[in-house]
Amino acid sequence: MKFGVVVFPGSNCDADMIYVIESILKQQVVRLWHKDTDLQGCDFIILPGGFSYGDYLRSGAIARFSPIMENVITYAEKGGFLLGICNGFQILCEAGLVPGVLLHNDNQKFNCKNVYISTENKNTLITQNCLPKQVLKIPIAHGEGRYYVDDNTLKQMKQNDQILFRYCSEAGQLSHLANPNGSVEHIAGVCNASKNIFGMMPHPERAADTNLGNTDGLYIFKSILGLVTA
Amino acid sequence: TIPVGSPETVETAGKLGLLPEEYDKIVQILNRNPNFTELSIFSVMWSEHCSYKNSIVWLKTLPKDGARMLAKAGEENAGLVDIGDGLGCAFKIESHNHPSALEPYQGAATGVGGINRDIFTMGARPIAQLNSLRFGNIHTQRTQWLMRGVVKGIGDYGNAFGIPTVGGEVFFDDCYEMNPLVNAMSVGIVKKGETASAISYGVGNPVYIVGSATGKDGIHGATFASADITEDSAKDLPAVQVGDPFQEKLLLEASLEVIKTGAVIGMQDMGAAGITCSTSEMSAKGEHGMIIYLDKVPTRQTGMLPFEILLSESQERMLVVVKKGQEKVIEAIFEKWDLNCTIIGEVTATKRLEYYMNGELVADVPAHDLVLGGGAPVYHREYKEPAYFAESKKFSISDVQEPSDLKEVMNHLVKHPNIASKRWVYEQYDSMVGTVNMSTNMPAAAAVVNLKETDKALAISVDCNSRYVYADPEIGCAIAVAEASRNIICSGGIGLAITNCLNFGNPYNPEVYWQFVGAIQGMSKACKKFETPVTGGNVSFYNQSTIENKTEPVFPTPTIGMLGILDTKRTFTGMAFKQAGDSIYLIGASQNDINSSQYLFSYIGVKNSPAPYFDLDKEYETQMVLRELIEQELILSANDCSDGGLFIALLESAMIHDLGFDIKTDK
Amino acid sequence: MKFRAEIDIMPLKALLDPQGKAVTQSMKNIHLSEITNVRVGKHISLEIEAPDKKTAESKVDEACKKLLANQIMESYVFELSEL
Amino acid sequence: MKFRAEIDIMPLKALLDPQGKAVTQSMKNIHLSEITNVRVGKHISLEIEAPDKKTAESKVDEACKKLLANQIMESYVFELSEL
Repeated sequence: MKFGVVVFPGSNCDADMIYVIESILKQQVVRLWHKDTDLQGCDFIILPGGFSYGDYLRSGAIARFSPIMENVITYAEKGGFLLGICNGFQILCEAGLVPGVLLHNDNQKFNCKNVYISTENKNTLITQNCLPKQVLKIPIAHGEGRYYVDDNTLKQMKQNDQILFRYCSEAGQLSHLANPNGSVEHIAGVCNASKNIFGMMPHPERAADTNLGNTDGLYIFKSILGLVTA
Repeated sequence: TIPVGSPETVETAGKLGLLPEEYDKIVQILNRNPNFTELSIFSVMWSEHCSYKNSIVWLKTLPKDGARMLAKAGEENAGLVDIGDGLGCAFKIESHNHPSALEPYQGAATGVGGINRDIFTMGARPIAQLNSLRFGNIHTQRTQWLMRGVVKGIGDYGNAFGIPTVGGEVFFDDCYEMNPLVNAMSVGIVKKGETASAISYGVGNPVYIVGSATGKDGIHGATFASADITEDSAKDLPAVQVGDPFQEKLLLEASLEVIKTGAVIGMQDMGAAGITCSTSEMSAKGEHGMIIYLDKVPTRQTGMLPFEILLSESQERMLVVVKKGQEKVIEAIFEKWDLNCTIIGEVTATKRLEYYMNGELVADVPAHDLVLGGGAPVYHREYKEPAYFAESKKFSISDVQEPSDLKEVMNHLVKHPNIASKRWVYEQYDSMVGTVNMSTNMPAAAAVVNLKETDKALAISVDCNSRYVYADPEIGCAIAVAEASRNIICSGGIGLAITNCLNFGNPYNPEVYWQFVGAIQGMSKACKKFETPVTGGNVSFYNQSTIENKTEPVFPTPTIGMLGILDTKRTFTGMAFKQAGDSIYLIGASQNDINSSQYLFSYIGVKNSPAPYFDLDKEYETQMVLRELIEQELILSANDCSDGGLFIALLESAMIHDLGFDIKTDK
Repeated sequence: MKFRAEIDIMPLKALLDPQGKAVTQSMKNIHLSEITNVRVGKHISLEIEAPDKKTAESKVDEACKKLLANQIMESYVFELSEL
Repeated sequence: MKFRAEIDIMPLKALLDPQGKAVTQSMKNIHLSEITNVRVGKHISLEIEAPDKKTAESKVDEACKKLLANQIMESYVFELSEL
């Protein structure tokens, strides 16, 4: 399986993502430089975390118009698999590839810590292998992660099972206390209607190295590998 | 040829912070009177901030040598230590106190930017940051305004730049009310042989300025750092420096790429005194000169005068000297990263700096006479023991009645801002980017950072209890070094070397200088004992505040940043109790001593007491015993007793996994 | 011809505006509790080269729709003046 | 009487405006390179209860100086209208 990690000048989690895919999962991965247009025949493309263009104006607003993104959008609209994490999720929203928008956290502060997320929909490419573990401990690090979408779009998303993850307590309970940024219905990750474009605020690549004492993120990566190589 | 511009007088020199005898020395060096541009150059280069003129005499007495030293203190922008596996580690700590006192957000943010540039200008990629913050009383609006701004500034800059903040400390005392301390530390890794040096040689080699455009930011920033902060200083506020973390990220990636091409002769970041400092220091070190065309410098504002371009402290800029003929190689890389990259002059053999503006020579000065270790003045300051020192000796523990309600005492300590959790601060920092922070899921006494693709890890600690240093500078500073080492030992590492950020009051005040000298002597003893040489750092004087014309210095604060190594990750040791039933040991003899403790200072209210009991040899032995226990994998966790004493240390270890502890005392 | 545009971009009223709420809250701390309903948005100024005012107007509108404002969460208004 | 204030807070011209710079550069990507010199600041709207316009004006000015604008970095202008 060939992975492609898009590198914007302000990305800083691209190296972390490539380390997990290459050194931990032993998979092929290429860097897709924001000024290029060739997607090098990747099967799975990732928009990593970071501050793409310094995140001025709105997080991800400027990155959305970089040369590489034009081709990434067409690739995804034709059904190509695309995962946006944190800043990557913000870029997906700005590009309209997934519904909704990511606003400033309700406590008006950047927030970096471990949180717990429950996997809501088990039959998508990135969640189908999370069966044995309903609740995953995955770190977040963002200042604009409050997911918002209007009510009737939310209703459609629920009918079409597009909610991937919700913030919850360690025991899996949904509560205001467990919601780090005020996201509507504690949403932490969603996908598009045809379930090939995924966005999530938590960083699975930061929970994949045994040296760091938490590998819950591997469930998500193994899900991705699981379907295609099975 | 004589530069344009009328010769300047000793009065103007005074306005620029130069003493009359310093003006005479300039006239002697130039054997003519300097014009305004030249006088401005000397004023920033001979400011306390750049020349260390009132501290270099004592800094030289610090131990600098060690088997692992790749670059000795003062030689490069940051210390460089050999950590094995063909890798070098560059690390340094610096202060941005005065800018943060007036504009906390940008002051702190540009402090983070500056310290990281010192690291990557040597070719090292920063992998971890720490910071040491000191504020006044947490209940005042001023402190809350300063703290919100400083923490958000550090967070926004560091998070966007993409380097994890893995450790640090926050301390509150009324003495810092007007003049907070913001010390930022950065640690980077470089393959041996791929380092860059801050040097310039090779006649005809092009000199580039790269990165942000130049504006009127922080003019006289360098002398500004050495100026007093008085109650109404907000009025005469010079321009504030604004940080652009996105530009810094581009500069980091581009700089590391150009160094690898081998086309770079030397590189230095633009810190205080901007172009003046980088051109003169690099030239003096390479014993060459430069011709610089100031009109070629890309400026952000129109009509800037020569001295403004020379002194501007606009952020995110570097000076790069490139091998003749390699211009295209360099320019392509900066083009890739969308950065300005402009030739502004070339290297000459004259050992002098000739600055031109639109074809006119505006300044002609010798490089050597400008720089620290060259012609910059060196002063011996007198020092005198302050009255409070003898006064503090009068205190004895027998003066204090043991309180009846110990629970209330513990409640006071647990809630005290110096001891309570700092989560409100560090959760605003990205501590996990780079996926190297091993302390996230296993907290340890020091910050432990994984060295990917090796079996090693780094252990880093920033420490200074400035109340101890106030009580006795020599003992207090030795304790700061010992505490940093203790934290590293507790986490399974061993200390290699230190950097220091020396925050003191006015050096012309003999009682302040007594504190400075004592701290240096204590630091020397401890560094020799722990075999952790000093790789460099920063001196920040004039940390004080003047209210109703009474000047009070802050506590003497020699912040110590210690770098340690875990030769194998096997010895990584957390500080959390693991499970019920494990036995708890206290290593080292306890003393009947509450001197300068948080309990005595804030609960009992005795403000003036001696420094705590401290025996350097016993401290070293105790640490080596613990190291042996960890080497032989005989213990599950270790934590050091510091602020708040034994009870707080036990509480910290218990709370992580919601466990308790049952302690028997001799009563 | 050269024009200057002054653009105001405000969060949609329906949206929770924690920043506006926080600022309203802190008005009390500075004894200005008679100030209420504070809303915080962006003000953007720019210059545009265009043959006439109508073209300038449509270009600025395009910039707002495409980049400067995100219409899921913000509304925008702007004024154009000749330089 | 009730008034509404519309306040524009912009970074001082002399200071670096990283945000304005980044947005100006990205205009090329959306084929609007005729747009230049973008500057990004804050637009704040608020309501104020005051006996007359003059008092309202001085109160809003006080709010700007004390809280809304950081005068070291920003300048402010505002318009007042009766509700």
